[in-house]
Amino acid sequence: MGRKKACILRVGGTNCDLETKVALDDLGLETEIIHMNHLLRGHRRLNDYSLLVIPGGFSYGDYVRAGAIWGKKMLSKFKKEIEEFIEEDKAVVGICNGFQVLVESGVLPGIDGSISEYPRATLATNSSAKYECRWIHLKYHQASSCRLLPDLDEDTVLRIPIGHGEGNFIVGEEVLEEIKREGLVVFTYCKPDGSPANGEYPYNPNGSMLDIAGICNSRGNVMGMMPHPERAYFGWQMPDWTSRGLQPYGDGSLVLKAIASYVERL
Amino acid sequence: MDLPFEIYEVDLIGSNDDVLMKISIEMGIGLNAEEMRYIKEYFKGEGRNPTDVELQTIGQTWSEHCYHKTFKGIVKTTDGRIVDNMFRSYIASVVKELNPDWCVSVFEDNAGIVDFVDGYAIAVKVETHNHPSAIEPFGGAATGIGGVIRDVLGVWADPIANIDVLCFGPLDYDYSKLPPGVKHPRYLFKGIVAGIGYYGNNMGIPTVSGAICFDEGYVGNVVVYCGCVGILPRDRYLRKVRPGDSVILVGGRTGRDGIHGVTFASTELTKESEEASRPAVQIPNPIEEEKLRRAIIRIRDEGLASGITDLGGGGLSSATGETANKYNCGAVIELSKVKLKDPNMRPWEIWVSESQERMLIASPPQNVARIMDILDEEDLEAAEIGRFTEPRRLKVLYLGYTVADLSLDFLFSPPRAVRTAEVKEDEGGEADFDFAMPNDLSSVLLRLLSSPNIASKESIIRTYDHEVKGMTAIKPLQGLRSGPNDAAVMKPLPSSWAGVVLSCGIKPSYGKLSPYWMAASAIDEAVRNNVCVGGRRWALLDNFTWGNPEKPDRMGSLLKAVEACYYAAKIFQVPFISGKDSLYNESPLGPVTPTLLITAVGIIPDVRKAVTADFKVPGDPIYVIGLTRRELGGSEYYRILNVKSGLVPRLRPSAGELPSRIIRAIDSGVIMACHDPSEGGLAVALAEMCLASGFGAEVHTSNVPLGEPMREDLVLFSESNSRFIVEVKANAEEEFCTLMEGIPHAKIGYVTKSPTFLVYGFDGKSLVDVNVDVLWKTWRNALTSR
Amino acid sequence: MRFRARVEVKLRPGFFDPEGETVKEALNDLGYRVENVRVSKVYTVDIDATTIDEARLLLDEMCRRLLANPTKDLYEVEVQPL
Amino acid sequence: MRFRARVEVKLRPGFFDPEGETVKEALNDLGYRVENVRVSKVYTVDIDATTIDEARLLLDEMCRRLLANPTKDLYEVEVQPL
Ligand SMILES: Nc1ncnc2c1ncn2[C@@H]1O[C@H](COP(=O)(O)OP(=O)(O)O)[C@@H](O)[C@H]1O
Ligand SMILES: [Mg+2]
Repeated sequence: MGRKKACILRVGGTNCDLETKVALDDLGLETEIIHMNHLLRGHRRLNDYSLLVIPGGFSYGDYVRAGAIWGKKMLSKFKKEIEEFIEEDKAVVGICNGFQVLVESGVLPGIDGSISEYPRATLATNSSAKYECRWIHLKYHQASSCRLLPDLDEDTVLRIPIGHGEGNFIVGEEVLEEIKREGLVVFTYCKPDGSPANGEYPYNPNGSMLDIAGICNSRGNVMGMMPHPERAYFGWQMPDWTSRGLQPYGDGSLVLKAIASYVERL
Repeated sequence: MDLPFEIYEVDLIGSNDDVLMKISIEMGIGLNAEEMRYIKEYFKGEGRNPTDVELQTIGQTWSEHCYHKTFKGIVKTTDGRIVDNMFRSYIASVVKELNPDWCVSVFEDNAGIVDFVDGYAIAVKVETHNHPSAIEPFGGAATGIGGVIRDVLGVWADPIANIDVLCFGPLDYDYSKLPPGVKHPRYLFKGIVAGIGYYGNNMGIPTVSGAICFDEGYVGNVVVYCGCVGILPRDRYLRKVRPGDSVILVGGRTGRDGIHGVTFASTELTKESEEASRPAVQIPNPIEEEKLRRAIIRIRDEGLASGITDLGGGGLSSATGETANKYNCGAVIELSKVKLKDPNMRPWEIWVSESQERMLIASPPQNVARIMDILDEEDLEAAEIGRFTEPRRLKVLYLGYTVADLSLDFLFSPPRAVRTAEVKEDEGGEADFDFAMPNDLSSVLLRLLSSPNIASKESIIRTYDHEVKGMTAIKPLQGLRSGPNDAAVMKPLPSSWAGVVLSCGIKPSYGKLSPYWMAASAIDEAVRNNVCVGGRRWALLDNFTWGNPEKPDRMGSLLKAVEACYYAAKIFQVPFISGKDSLYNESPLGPVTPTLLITAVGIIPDVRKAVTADFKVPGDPIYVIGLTRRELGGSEYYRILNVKSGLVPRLRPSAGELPSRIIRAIDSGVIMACHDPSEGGLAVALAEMCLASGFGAEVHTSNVPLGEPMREDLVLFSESNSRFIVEVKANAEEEFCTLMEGIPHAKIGYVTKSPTFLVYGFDGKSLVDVNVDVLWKTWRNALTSR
Repeated sequence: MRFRARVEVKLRPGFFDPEGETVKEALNDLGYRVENVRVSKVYTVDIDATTIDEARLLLDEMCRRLLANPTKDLYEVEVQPL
Repeated sequence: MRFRARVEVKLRPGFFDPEGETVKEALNDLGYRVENVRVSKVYTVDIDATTIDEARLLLDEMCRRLLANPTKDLYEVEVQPL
C-alpha cells in the first residue's frame, strides 16, 4: 500500500497551501494542492484522499463574510462527497480561513456529526478591529471529542502564531451548551503559564468566547482552528530560536503530526 | 473622419508655442514647450497631425515617472560642471566597475535580479507611491504594494516578502496649522498602514521589513515606499519575444480608475475639470493579483511564454511600447478586445488607464490556447489583444480603425531634459555649540526610547502578516518580548538552508543639514543592518524622494545625494541593482524633506547561523567596534534637546573593512548578539539589546573607542556611522579580538542577569540606571498609546 | 415575473462593530466629531419568480444560507416588481 | 442638536462589481437564479450640528473625503434629527 494521501484544497485567494504542503510532506503524507476547479472538472476525486485540509487565506476575497462564499460553494458542489468523507472517519482540518469555511458551511460545530443547513456559529471581526499577527499561547483539551490530537500532558502550552482579522468565535447560548456537552472545544487561548486567557487581550487575541481557538465535530474527525501550526512546524520558524537554541521542530509540528498519525492509522 | 467612437485629431502642425503649451496642459500630458515642438516636428515629417491617443502615449512615455528625465538628462551646475546622465554616471556605474558575476539583471527589467543558490535567483523592486497615498491613503498605499508585487511577477519571480517604508508628519500635529487640502498625519498614517497590510495580508505575502519615520517635513508630503522580493529559477527567466508573438492582457478589467490625464474634448472641459482635479484613484483588488500570481508561476514553470510585463504607470501604452522596444520589434493592439469595467470608455482612456491587477504576457501563437486554459482554471479573465510585429512601430486600433501609429525610435528618444543645479558647499552641518549636559541621562534615555522615531512599531507590524508562507526565520519583532531586529531573514527554499536578508537605511533628519552625508549614512546603515544578522554579498536599491528638480536648489541637493551614492557604494564594493525616483514632491508647506531610502538585499548561506540583537547570556562581554565621534547633527538627541547645530555623521573609506570582519566573526560562532547604533546612538542600541532579552548590562563610557575627545552624553548619543555593538561568547574573546585586529574595538562592559541597564561615566559615577522592564514598556508602548 | 430585491444585512444591536469603529476614528482624524458609527451591507438582487411572495421567500432563504449569519446578523428584505 | 445620518455608498451603474459578481455566482451555485447582484454599504452616523442643513453639508463632505470614491461611487445622504 502506498502512502496516505492528503488533499490541500484551494480556490482564488487561498494562500497558505504551500507551507502546509511542506509540513505534511515532511510528515510522510503524499500531499497534493488541488484547485477546487480540478475537482469540479473531474481531474481529481475527493474520495482518493484520507485527509482534506482547507488552508488559510482570503478565499473569494472574504466577500460577504470570511469563508462564507467558499463554504457555500463547496457544499453546493460536493455535499455528498464531504459527508461520505466524514462518515468514513477520514480527517478534515480547517486552518484559519479553513476554519471559517467549515463554520460558514455548517460542517462545524457539526453536532451529531451532521452538516447544518445554516451556520450555527460565527468568526466575527476581531474585537481589536485589526488584523492580528502574533504568537499566542495555546492549550489543547485532551478531554475533547477530537481524535486528531497529540498525546501530551494536559498542561502543555503550545506556541503557535495567528494571522487573521476575523477570528472572534461567537455562538448562541444553546449551541454553546451543546458544544460543551459534546466536548467540542479543542484549543483555547491561554496565558504563558497555561492559565486561561479569560478574554484578556492579547492573550486572547480576538475576543473569542471562552477563549476558543479551535473546535471539532462530535465525531471527532473534523477540526477547525484559527492558529497556524504550519507556520510553527520547523524549529527555525519559532520566534526565539536564536536565544532558546534551535530545535529541529516547532510546537506546530505536534498538532500536524497527530493529524498525520491519525490518517496513517486509517 | 466619420468613426463610430470619439477620437480627436489635435492640430499641432498649425499651432504656435503658446497653443502647444495650452494643448499640453489641457490634455494633462505634462510636456514642456521644447518637447511639444519636438513632437510637432515629428508629425510634420509624418505629414499629418497626431490623434489624442498618440499624444497621450507620448505624454506617458516621456513622463518623469516612466522615463526618469531628470536622472537621465543633463545637469548643469552653477559652478560650471556638466553632468551627462546622473543615473549612468553615479548609480549604474558602480555595478559596471565592480562587475560582479552574481548580478543577473540590473536596471533593465521590472526588478533587479541577483543570484541566490541552487539555480535560483532573487528579484527585488522598491517603488514610491507618495502622490496617490497623499490623496487617498488606503488605496494609494495598497496599490503601491500591489504595483511593486507586479514588478516582481513581471520578471517571473514568485513574491516571498514585502517591504514598506513610510514617512509622516508628527501624529500630534496641530490641526489648525494644516493648510487646506493637506490631510492630517494621523489620518494618513492609519489609512496608509491599513492599505499596506490589506494588500500583503490578502495576497499572503509577508510584510517583514521596513521603517517608519516622523518629521515635520512630511506634513505636506507623505512618503510611501513599497518593496517586494521574489524568487525565480534562473532558467525560467523567459524573455525572447519575437515578431508574431501574441499579446495577452490578463487580470482585472480596465476602468477609468487611475487615469492621470484630463479629457481633451474641449466642449466638456469645464464640466469635467472639477472631476479632473479630483484624485485619479486606483482601486485595489488583491485577490485578483493572487490569482494572477498563481497563473504566472504556472505559465513560467511550463515555459509557455516569451515575455511578461506588468501594467503600471502609463497602463497599456507603456507596457506594450516598452516591451516592443526592449525586444526590438513593434506591436499592433486592438483596443476593443480589452475587457472593461466601465463600458463607455474612450479609446485613449483604455490605452492609458492604470487600473490595477493587470499583466501583459507575450507568447508564441501556438501556446496561447494552453495559457488561456491555465488562466481559466485560475478563474482569471484574459484577452488576446494584439501581436508583436517586425516594423518598429506602435500601432493601435479601435474597432479596426487606426487610432495611433507611432515610430518606436521616435517614442523612445525624447529630447534630453536640461536641469540646473545650484551647488552649495556641503559642510555636513556646522560645529555644535556648547550646552550644559542634562543632569539626568536616565530620563533622557527614556525620552529617546519613547520618541516616535525610535519607539517600537509593534502596533503597526502586528497588523501586517509577517509569518504567512512560513519562511520568516528572523522576524521583524524578536522573541516573546517583541524586541527590535536589524534585518529580516527569509528561508525561501525547503531544500536549502540559505536565506535572503532584507534591511534598509533611511536618514531623513540628516537630509535637511547635508544631503551628501545623509545619502552616505543611509547606505552605511542599510549595509550594517544587513551585516548584524549575518547578511553578506549585498545588492542595493536606491529610492529618491525629492522636490521639484526644475528648481536649482532642489536639483543641487539631489545631485549631491546621487554623488554620495557612488562614493558610499564604492567604499562597501556594493552595486545598485534597481531603484526609482519620485520628484516633484511639493506642497503648500514647501518641498519634501529630501529622503533617500536604501534597501539592502543580502544572503546568508545558512540561516541557522543568523544572529539577533537581543542579549543571550549573562556574563558575556559587550564590545563596541568602530569609532564614536562628535557627530550629532540631525540626531535624535539634539532633536529632543532642540539643538539645531552639529555635524552630520560622515562615512570614511576605512568603514569598508568592517562588514567582512563582523561576518567572519558571526560565521565562526563567537558573536551571540549584534546590533548597530543608529538613532539615539550607543545608549539606545544597548537599551534595545537589554529590553529585547530581559537581561541587563553594565557598561563604561570610558572604554568606548573615541575618534576625538568629548563629553559622556555625546559619547552615549552620538550617531556616528560604521559602528557595531556585539555580545561576544564568554570563552571566545581572544578569537574575537584576533578577528578584529587593526580595527578600533573595545570591551565596554558585560551582560548582566540582574535586569538593570547601568552606564558609568568617565569618573566611574553612575550616569544611567534604569530597570529593563521600564525600558521595555517605555519603548514598546509609546507609539501604541498615541 | 422579474423582481428586484434589496437586502440589508446589519449586525445585531449591541454587537460591537469594529468596522464602524474604524470609520468613526478616521472621520475624527479628519476633524469631524461623529459618534455611533455602524456599517451595514446592502445587496441588490434581481430574481425571477411567479409571485412577489415567492420572491420574498427565496430571498429570505438566501439570507439565512449565505448573506447573513444568524449568530450575529439581522436582515431586512424588500422586494419590488421590476 | 444631534442628528442621525444614513449614508448609502454604491458603485456607479455600469461599473464592474467584483463582490456582487462573486455573490451572484455563489447564489447560482446554491440553485437560485439571480442576476445583477450589486453590493453597497450603508453607514449610520450620529453627528452634532446647529441645523439639519449644516449636518447634511458635513455628511456630504465626509462622503467626498472618505466614505465614497468619486471615480467609482455614488452616494446618498439622509439626515434626521435625533
Ligand atoms: N533612480 C534609479 N536608481 C536605480 N535604479 C533605477 C532608478 N530609476 C529606475 N531604475 C531601475 O531601472 C529599471 C527600469 O525602471 P522603470 O522603467 O521605472 O521600471 P518600472 O516602470 O517597471 O517601475 C528598474 O529596474 C528600476 O529599478
Ligand atoms: Mg514595471
